Parts: sequence; structure tokens; C-alpha cells
Amino acid sequence: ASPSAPKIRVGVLKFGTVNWELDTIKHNKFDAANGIEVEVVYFAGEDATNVAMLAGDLDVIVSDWLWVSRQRSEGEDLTLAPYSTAVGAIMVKNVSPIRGIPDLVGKKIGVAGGSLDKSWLLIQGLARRDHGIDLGKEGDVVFGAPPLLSEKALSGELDAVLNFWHFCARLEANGFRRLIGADDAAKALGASGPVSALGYVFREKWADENPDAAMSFVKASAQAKKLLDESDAEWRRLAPVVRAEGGELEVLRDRYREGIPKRPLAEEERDAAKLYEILAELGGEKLVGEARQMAPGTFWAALKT
Amino acid sequence: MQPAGAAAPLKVDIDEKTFRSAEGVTIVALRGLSFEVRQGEFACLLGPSGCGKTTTLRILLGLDRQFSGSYQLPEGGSKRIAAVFQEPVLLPWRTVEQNIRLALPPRLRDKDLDWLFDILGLSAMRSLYPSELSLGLARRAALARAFATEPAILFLDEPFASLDERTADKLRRLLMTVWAARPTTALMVTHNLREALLLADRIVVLSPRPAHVLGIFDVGLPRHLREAPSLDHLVSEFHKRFSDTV
Amino acid sequence: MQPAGAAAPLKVDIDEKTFRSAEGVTIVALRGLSFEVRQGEFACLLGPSGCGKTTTLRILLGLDRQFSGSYQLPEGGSKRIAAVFQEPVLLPWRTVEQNIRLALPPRLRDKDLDWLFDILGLSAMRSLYPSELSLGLARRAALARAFATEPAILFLDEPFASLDERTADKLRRLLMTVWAARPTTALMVTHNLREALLLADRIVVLSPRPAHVLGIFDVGLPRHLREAPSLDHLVSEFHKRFSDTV
Amino acid sequence: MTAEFGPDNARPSPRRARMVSRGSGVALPAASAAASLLALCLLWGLAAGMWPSRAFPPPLEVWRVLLKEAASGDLGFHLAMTLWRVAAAYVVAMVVGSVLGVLLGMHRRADSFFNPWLVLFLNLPALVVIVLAYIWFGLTEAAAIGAVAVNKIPNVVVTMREGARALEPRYAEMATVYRLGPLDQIRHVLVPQLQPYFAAASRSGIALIWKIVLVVELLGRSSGVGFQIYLYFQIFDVAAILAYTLAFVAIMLAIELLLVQPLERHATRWRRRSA
Amino acid sequence: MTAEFGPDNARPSPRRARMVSRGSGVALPAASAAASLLALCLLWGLAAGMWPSRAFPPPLEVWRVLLKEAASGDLGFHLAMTLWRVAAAYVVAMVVGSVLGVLLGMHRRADSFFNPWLVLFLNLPALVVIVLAYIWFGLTEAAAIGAVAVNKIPNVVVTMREGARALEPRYAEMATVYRLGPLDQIRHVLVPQLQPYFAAASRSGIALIWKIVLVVELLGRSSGVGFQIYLYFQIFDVAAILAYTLAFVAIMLAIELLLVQPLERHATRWRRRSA
Ligand SMILES: Nc1ncnc2c1ncn2[C@@H]1O[C@H](COP(=O)(O)OP(=O)(O)OP(=O)(O)O)[C@@H](O)[C@H]1O
Ligand SMILES: Nc1ncnc2c1ncn2[C@@H]1O[C@H](COP(=O)(O)OP(=O)(O)OP(=O)(O)O)[C@@H](O)[C@H]1O
Ligand SMILES: [Mg+2]
Ligand SMILES: [Mg+2]
Repeated sequence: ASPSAPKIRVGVLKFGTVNWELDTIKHNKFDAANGIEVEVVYFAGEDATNVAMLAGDLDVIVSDWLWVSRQRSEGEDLTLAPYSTAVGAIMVKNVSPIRGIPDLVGKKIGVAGGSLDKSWLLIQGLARRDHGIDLGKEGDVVFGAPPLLSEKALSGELDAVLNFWHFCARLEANGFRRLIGADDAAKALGASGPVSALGYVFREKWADENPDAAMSFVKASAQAKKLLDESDAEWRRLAPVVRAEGGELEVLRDRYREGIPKRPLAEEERDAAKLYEILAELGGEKLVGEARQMAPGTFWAALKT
Repeated sequence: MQPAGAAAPLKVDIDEKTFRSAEGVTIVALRGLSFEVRQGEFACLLGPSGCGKTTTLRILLGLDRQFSGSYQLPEGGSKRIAAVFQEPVLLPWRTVEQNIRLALPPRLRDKDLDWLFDILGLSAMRSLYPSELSLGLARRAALARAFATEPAILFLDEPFASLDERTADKLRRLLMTVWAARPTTALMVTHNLREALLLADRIVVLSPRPAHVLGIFDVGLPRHLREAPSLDHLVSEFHKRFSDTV
Repeated sequence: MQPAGAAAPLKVDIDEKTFRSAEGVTIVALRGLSFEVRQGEFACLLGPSGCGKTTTLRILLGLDRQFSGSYQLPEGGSKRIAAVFQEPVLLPWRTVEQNIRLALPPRLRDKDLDWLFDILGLSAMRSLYPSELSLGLARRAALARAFATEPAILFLDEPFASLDERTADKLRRLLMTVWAARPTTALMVTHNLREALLLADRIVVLSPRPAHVLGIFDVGLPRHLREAPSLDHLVSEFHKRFSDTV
Repeated sequence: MTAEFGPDNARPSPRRARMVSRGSGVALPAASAAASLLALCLLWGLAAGMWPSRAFPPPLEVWRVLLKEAASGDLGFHLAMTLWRVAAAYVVAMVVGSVLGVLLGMHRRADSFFNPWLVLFLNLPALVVIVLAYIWFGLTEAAAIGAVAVNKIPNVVVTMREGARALEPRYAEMATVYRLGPLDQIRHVLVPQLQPYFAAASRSGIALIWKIVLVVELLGRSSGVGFQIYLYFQIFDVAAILAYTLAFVAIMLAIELLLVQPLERHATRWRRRSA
Repeated sequence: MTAEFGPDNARPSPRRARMVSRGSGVALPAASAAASLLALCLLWGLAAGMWPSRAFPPPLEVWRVLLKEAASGDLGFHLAMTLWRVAAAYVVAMVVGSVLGVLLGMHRRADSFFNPWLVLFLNLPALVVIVLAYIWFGLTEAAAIGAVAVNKIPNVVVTMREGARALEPRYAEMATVYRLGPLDQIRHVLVPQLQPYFAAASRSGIALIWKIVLVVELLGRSSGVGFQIYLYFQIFDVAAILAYTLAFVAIMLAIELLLVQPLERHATRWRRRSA
């Protein structure tokens, strides 16, 4: 990068999935090619990146659109550019007798991310609509930290686990299968296609002041995604960053590729708004605050043209 | 070993007792200290300040085991020991009365102690905490504790210091009563020669540190005859024998 | 207010001092206690145990402000006060020597104290901690502390209790030397009448609690004449005046 | 340590002091606590007014959230769950920690052997203990409480050990001479001397336990204040976080003022009050 | 409290006791610490052998990870960052906490006013303080250390306050009478009496601070042991978590054995050793 290239501070989890993409950008110098310099700041937890963003320490983080919408409706000028549509899923062991949602009744289900997790709400909504089952009450639900729940699923203490997508992918490589994904639930509840659960989040003010830099960053990201979509060699290079090998790496690779957003932004935004209403219904004020509609501008307007 | 029931004496035979101070100074407190007190006898330890009297009592009380030599406590009925320490050592978080009752064996805990409080002038102080007592009152409470336990062996370390003469006299009489009421072997440290001559059967005179026995003074006179003039006589007799020490 | 340099006395005028114990008992320690000690005079307080002597000293030392009445300290050069408490009150975490030097005003901290340690028999104990002293030695250390400060006012609460006669005598002489060396007003509590008659210019005799002054005994005799026979005479004279009290 | 009334007053004017009556019933502490809380709220309100920020809501907003959560019953439920866990872990940690601490403080040999273990357990991060507990004993209540207790025990041990080391030997000697039974020795000699250490371990203990309970609930429980706080943290609702926190603090404060302080005043009434 | 040699021996046989030489140099503590650590490792190895689990790796595996992380320089870097934060927060918390604690312990009136504030700060979850600090002061080192100190100060206050309450008034009175200067009073009268409380606050203090530093690093730092531990937690690499933990514990242990214990032995040498 030339010394005058605008610097963009991106906060990520060091072992998180976003870092795979950023590492690809840095390694292949996609940032320099687009006239920017990406500075990666590592954090140990997702909440840490959120705090850092609100504390004004970073230009870009990755978070979900629901969070962005809620922050927007409370006055923060955050906005987002789609990053990935990959979402969590309920996983059960290959040999498990659980075949569908009704089989979950009375089973011990681990749920990562707490009772207001988006995936959990959607799957609950589906269960209620299609099967008349209140999973929250009729299942033996345990909330907990994602790595702990994964471990507990492996050891057999949990009958099923709803976890974030990369935990699911690793489970898949270790004898688990998907029972139902949050994307399936979203579609069943009315979404027309995959919605980016996660996006690059930044302040509108920053984007307005640095429109080229912001746009260049999105471009660099797209280039990296393209490379990751097409090159298995790049994945082999990434293996130490991903901390996976063999079958596990392949599953992670495939799921990652499936999660690359491909739809026009306007479509995604429309589906997101629809999902928001559903979620507002399911999660209530606790989840969304007082706003019953997704905050306008949650998706970065500049990408629509 | 003596046949049970025989009157075994209190026998002290300490070769040496050495302290090592925290700063590394070595202090020989006792060397070659040996004496006997017959059962039921009242003995006094007399010796200069810092010579090792308290150290001797602590060894006999079993509170200090790091010495060379041996000792033997007199055989008696209850083997109950009572001690009046040189400082009162009352539990500050218990009232005077609680402090005294606590020292009693459980079966005596509810015993009537009014007479004792009365004699000691503590009746009004039963519910006070030790920090609310004058030093003299605290000493009296410590004496009350020792007397109340009806001991078979009684160790007293300057029990009547910091008391006015009148009170001290009253308490000496009380001590005699308690001691005479049952077969009690008593060993008392004092700096007051007249007191020793008034109370003791024998006086063990100690040398300056390291303490050993300089001589033993047997007070032949029966106690009821130890009035002022004969006491004066005893004092001068004592001074004749231990002219250069006390 | 007196003109500067004039010999203002130590004036005590306490209407009442009442304690309320933790258990709610009210104890009147002093009532209508008033006496004077002229500047440079040596006075003794004599009174039964628990009457309120220590309480009086504590008030004069400024340690207890909850009383009604007033007092006035004598005017003097340095106004430096020294006190020997009834218990030694040495800092357990400092050696004997450190304890003594700490009490000195900074300019005197490095003063030569060998003579003092010598007289008090503490030379071998300079580096010991208070818990390694016998009670008598600890008292001597507390005395050394008071004497070393060259005070203008000296308060002593039974300084010679738990010392053998020989040591006590030596220390009494030392006290006289210290007191005479500079204009010092001294007030000493004691239970020992002979000691009081030997040392004091006047003896303030107190009643049992609540303490008030029963009478004042002026010892007319010059100090160098207070030998055994004339002391005996003083004792009987004192007893004649205060027949029913001491 | 205040020497304000030392005898160093230069003017030889007569000193006068009037008797002061000591009226220390229950009214005074209550009034002072109320004044204190009011002052705190005022300060908070002022600060929140001066630097308005979503991360620092004013007291009234927190109060509103508190009422809402209380009305919905959530507050009561989660608070009760947390309190029960705190109480259980507290009892376990104080009992085990006090016994171990006193034993170590009294036995120099054992202490020098077990001290490295103590340092290890003292410095094991809560995360490690909690995760191991959940892994071994399952995602159960017992594992949660046990993990919290294990986190706190070393702290209690360290404090009580200092207390045991500072014991006055004369009282133990008196007890030996007068042959006090073991129970009497503990009750009348040991416990009163350890009281200040126990009070210190206890106060900072409850606080530490509650903080660890929060982590435990975050990592593997489905109820409790910690669970709720984390939930609200994810949507960055600081007012709700503070509402839950303050509800717990209020209960602690009530226990402190109504139970602990009167008890403590009673237990230490023997101490000479400074004039 | 052991009355093993009370005078209650029923047999009137002569009692004998030999003088015991007290050789307590440095060799003994070192040997005992080594034996202790060895025993711990053995126990751990045995347990890990009996219940093999990914969550409970044997000591050798942890040792291997430790060496690897050390060789890569990561361990050294993160450890240094954490140690510096712990040290800074420790100094701040102990100084501020001790001063406040002693003042509150001595002034009953101030204490009863500020006690509710203390209870509040004592029970504020670390999370709340840390997030507020980061939001207000940015993700800076100062905010991190300040947040940790604020978490720890109330604990120090509570312990030192107990110490100040238990002060022996006679020593202060002696100091007043002999007009010791303020510095002398603090150094010779106050500090020695508070030493056991300081030791307790200090030991459990370092441990608590390190635990909060872990959280601080998790929530907003890009270095330090806490950062690493949490990273490894996400991929559930318990061996690495333990390696980092034990590296810190080892340093604490070294400080304890080489610095704190000799100092403490020196500071408390005046205590009458029980025979
Ligand atoms: N723990 C200790 N460490 C070092 N020296 C000690 C210790 N205890 C006592 N000593 C020393 O042993 C000697 C004898 O002490 P002890 O208390 O027996 O004297 P004492 O005869 O009772 O004197 P006093 O009449 O003054 O009470 C003293 O010189 C004292 O300094
Ligand atoms: N803090 C207190 N609370 C309640 N009562 C107290 C307190 N301090 C002293 N007293 C009482 O006041 C009275 C006088 O005590 P003081 O210590 O002055 O006696 P004293 O004349 O020095 O006696 P002694 O010769 O025994 O030392 C005693 O009855 C004592 O119980
Ligand atoms: Mg003695
Ligand atoms: Mg007195």
C-alpha cells in the first residue's frame, strides 16, 4: 500500500470467520489494489468488537443487521454492507433418532447466543406455526457459551444444539447432521431468499466522509470472496488461520461458499424488513426495542445503485 | 512412679531453658533449677525481676515444651490446674462474669458465685467487659477465675500487684481460705517478702538470670501466729540468711 | 491567664466523669475531684483500686474528653509530656531500643542512651521485642521511654509495680535524679504508701469511687532526711490522719 | 490516629470539654443511609445530565425499566435464581474456606506445603474452573454452584489464614490451662478473634461470588441476573443492565443495613470506643 | 488451639521435652514448595489418566503447548502485557483502597454515610464498569487499568476498614502522648497493625485483579493472557488455556516464594512464635 492510502481499522475476532476473508485481502493485497490499507485489529470476543465500535475506536466491524437496526433506532448512525448469509442450524448426531422438529419435544437442546438469538426465535416461530409446539417450553433448553455447547453436543450430554454456523460446520465434520437451519425457517416464514445475517458495519458519517475508501473496502471484500469461492488452494493456505484440516476444512469451506451473498441489496433489504416484523412479533420489545419496523438505512444505501 | 493416692510432690528439675530472640540473641533463662513442693503445701518463688519465674510457671503449666529437664505435677484428686497470669488475660469480648464461668468445668458453670464477686468487690462489674475495668479490677477478676475453679494445683504470678494494701489483704485472706478448703498445692511468684512470709510454707529464693535456687526458707511459724511483730522477726531472719540477694 | 514564665500550677477541677458501659451500666468514676500541683512539685495520688486514678491521668493526658469540668497543665519550658502507663504499652513490632527512641523528639533520636539502659538493667535487652521481655523488664522499658524524653510534665501510673524491691529502689532513685535535673512537675499514682512518702512533696488521698479528694498530706521533711526511722514516723503520722482509709 | 486533642496546645488556657451524649439507635444509620443514597442519585442524575450517553442512562430511566421488569415478573424470577445460587455458593465457600484457612494459619508446616496449591487455585481464572466444572459435572446447578465456590474458597482461605496467624497466643494458653473444651475454645476464643477477618472475607466474598455467578450464568445457565445482563448487553441496553444490577445491590444493601450491621455492632460492642 | 500438651495428662509420669533446634532458613521453604508442586503434578497426571478428556489434558501436554507458545514469543508478549496491567491496577487499587478503607474505619460518621456507596461499587458487575470505562475513555490502556482498579478498590476498602476498626487504641494513645509525628504514627503504629489485613487484601487482590484483567482483555484489548485464553476457549483448546494460566500462576508463585514470604517473615518476626 502506498503510504498515503487511507487506512481502515477493522475489528475482528482473531479466530473468527471474518478473519479468513481479511487474511485473504491482506495476503493477496486486495486492499492496496483498491487504494486503501486495511488494518486488522484483533479482539477476543464479538461483544468486544461491538463495544469498540460504540467507543469510536474502529471504522468497521462485523455484526448482524438486527443489532444495527436496533442501534439505529436508538440514534446511532450505523449501517451495514452484506457480508455473509450463513446462519446457524440445529444439529443432531447422525445416529440420532431425531428427524424433525416434533422429535425435539422433551429433548435437551443447547442454544448458543441466548434466548433472543435470531436463529432460535425463527426456529421457535416455525415450530409454533407448523407444529403447534412451543420449543422454549416443551424442550429442555440450555443456553450457554457456543464452544461449551459444541463440546457438550459432542460428548452426548445434549440431544441437539443450535449453534453458530462455523460451530455447526465443525460438528458436521464430526458426525453430526443439520436438523433445520435458521435460513430454512426464515424461508418458511416468508423470506424469498437468503438474507445476509451478518454485514460489515460502519458509521454512515464515516462512509459519507470517506465514500471511496468505504466502497473500495467493499470491493476488496468482494474480490476476496471471489477468490475463496473459486480457489481450493487459497483455503489450504488459510488452514492454519481457520484452524481446521481435512474434512473439517472442506465442510467449513463449502458452508462459507454457500454463505456468500449473491442477491441484489434491495431484495435482501426487503426480506430483512419482513423478517424484522416476524422477529418483532416473536421476540417482542425485548428484542427490537420500541421500533416495530426495521430502521430505514440499516442497509447501506450507497450499495443499491 | 508412685503408688496411686500417695502424696507425690511437685518436682521441678530443669537443666536448662534457653530462648532465642527474633534478632538472634540467645538468652539463658533457667539453668539447673530444681526444687520440690510437697502436696498441699503453699510455696513462694522469690527472685529478681527478669530472672525466670514466669518462665518456670509456664513450663509447669505445659505452655512451653522447649527445655531440657523434667518436672512432675503432684498427684491429686481432680488434677485441675488454675493459674493467675502476671497480666490478667481476660477475654476482651466476654464480660467479667462470662470470663469466670467459662473457666469452670461444665458441671460447675451455673454455680453460685455471688459470694466471690462480693469479697472481690466485683459485684457491680459482673456485666462489664475487661476493657472497662481498671487494672486492679481486672486482676481481681483473674483471681476470681482461678479461685472459682476449685483447683488441685494453683499457680499464681504476682497476683496482688497493683492492688491497694487493704484490698490486697482481703484477697490474701481469701486465698488462704480457698487454699485451705481442699488439698491444694500452690506455687506463687511474688516480689513482696512480707506477703511471702505471711502466706507460704516455704520460700524458694532464686538467683538472677539464669535462675537457679539460692536457698529455701522454711517458715516454721503456724499461720495464725504470723502477726505484725513475729512477721517483722521473720523478715529480719530472712534478711540474715539471704543478706546479699533480696 | 498567668503572665508568661510565671509558675502556673497543674490545676484539676473535674465536676464529673461518667462511663456508660457497653451493657448499659452507668459508672460514675469521678465526682467533684479538684486539687493542684505546683510547678516543679512531685505529687502522688493514693487511693483504693478502681477509684478513678487512671481515669484522672487519662483526662490530664488529653486522652479522654468526655467529662465535665476543666483542668490546666502547668506552664513550662518545653511543655513536653511523658507518661508511664499502668501497663507498659510498648509497640510489639519494635525492639526495646526502637520503642524508646521513637518517643523522643526528632532532634534527640540519636541521643546516647547507654547509661539509661545500664541503670535499668536493659543493656542486654535492647534488641529484644516486647513479647520477649518479662513484665518487669517491659515496665523498665516503659520507664526508660518516659525518662529519655526529658519531659516538663511526668505522669506515672504505678511505675514500680511488679519489680523486686532492689530494682524498684534503684529506679526510684533514678526517678528522683530525672525529676530534679530539670524543672519537672510530676504526678504519680501508687498503692505503696512508703514509696509515696519517700518520693512526694504532697500526697493526694482519694476516696473510693466516685473519686474525690479526701485530704492532702504535705510531706514537710526534705528528701535527704527520709531515712528508715523518720519514714516510719511519717507512715504512722499519715495513718493517724487517714486512719480509716488506707 | 487523630491527634487533634494531643497535649500540644500551645496556649495554657483551661481546657473544657462537655460530656457528649451518645444516641446511636437505629434511626441514625437509617437516616444516614437514606441521605447517602439520595446524594448518590443526585450525583448520578447530574452526571448523566452533563454527559448524556446511551451508555449512561439517568436514574429515572433505569427506575422505569426496573418497574417494567418487575411488573412482568422477570426481575423477580431471575433475581431469585441468582440469589439462591449466591447464597448456596457463599455458605459452601465460607465454611470450607474458613476451616482450611484457620488450619493453614495454625500449622506452619502444612501451610508451607499447601501454599503453592493455594496460589494456583487463587489464580485459576473463573472461566477455566467454570468450564471444567460444566464439562465434568454437566450443565447442572450443582456444577454451577460448585464452580463458584471453588473460585471463592482460596480468597477466604487467604484472609482467614492471616487472621489465624495474627491470633493472640495468650488467650489460647489461658484456654489450655483452664481446659476449655474444643467447642468452647472455638466459640469463645477463636471466633471472636477471627471476627474482623471473617467480616472482611464475607463482605468482599458476597461481592465476588455474585460476580462469578454472573459469569457462570452467562456460560451455561438459562436463568439468573447474569443471563439477563448478558442478554441486554448483546443489544446494548445499559438501562436494563443497570436495573438488574441495582436490584441486586438493593437487596445486598438491605441485608447489610438490617442484618449485618446490627449484628456486627452487637458482636463488637466490647471494643473500647474511642472517645 | 491445639491443646495436645495441656496439663491433662492423666499419668503422673515425669514429662520430658528436649530442646528443638529451629533451622528455618530458605532451604526448607524451597524444598517444601518443590515437593508440593510435584505432588500436585502427580495428582493431576493421575486424574487426567483416569478420566481422559479433551477438557482435561495431562500435564505433559500442557507443558508441550507452553514450550511451543514460549518459543513463538507469543507467551512472553501476552504475559508481559497482562503483568504490566495487573501491576498497574494493583498499585492503584491498593493505594487508593487502603487510604479510603483506613479513613472509613476510623471515622464512624463518614463510614455510615459512604457505606451504601461502597456496597454499590462492591457489587457492580465487572462487565458494567469495564464497558462504561471503554465507552467513556475509549479503548485505551488507561481505561482498562482504571476499570480494573475500580473493580478492586471496594474490596480493598472493605478489608482495610475491618483492620482500622480493630486497631488497638492504646498504641494510638501512646503516640498521642509522646507526640509522634504523622509519618511516624503511620509507619510505626498504623502500618504494623494493619499488616495482616494488607497481606490478605493484597493476596486475594492480585488474584482478583488478574481475573478482572482477563475480562478487560476479553472485552477490549488485543493482547494479554485474557485475550489469548478467550481465543483458545472458542476453539476449545483447554491445553493452551491451561498453559497460559499456569505461566501466570508460575510467576505469581515465584513472587510469593522469593519476595512476599521472606518479606512477610521479616515483618512478623516480632510475633511470639508458638512453642
Ligand atoms: N520468648 C522469649 N524470647 C526471648 N527471651 C525471653 C522470652 N521470654 C522470656 N524471655 C527472657 O527470659 C528471661 C526471664 O523471663 P521471665 O518472664 O521468666 O522473668 P520473670 O522472672 O517472670 O521476671 P518479672 O519478675 O519481671 O516478671 C527474661 O530475661 C526475658 O527477657
Ligand atoms: N471505658 C470504661 N467503661 C466503663 N467503665 C470504666 C471504663 N474505664 C474505667 N471504668 C471504670 O471506672 C472506674 C475507675 O477506673 P480507673 O481505671 O480510673 O481505676 P484506678 O483508680 O486506676 O484503679 P486501679 O488502681 O485498679 O488501676 C472503675 O470502676 C472502672 O470499672
Ligand atoms: Mg514474670
Ligand atoms: Mg489504674
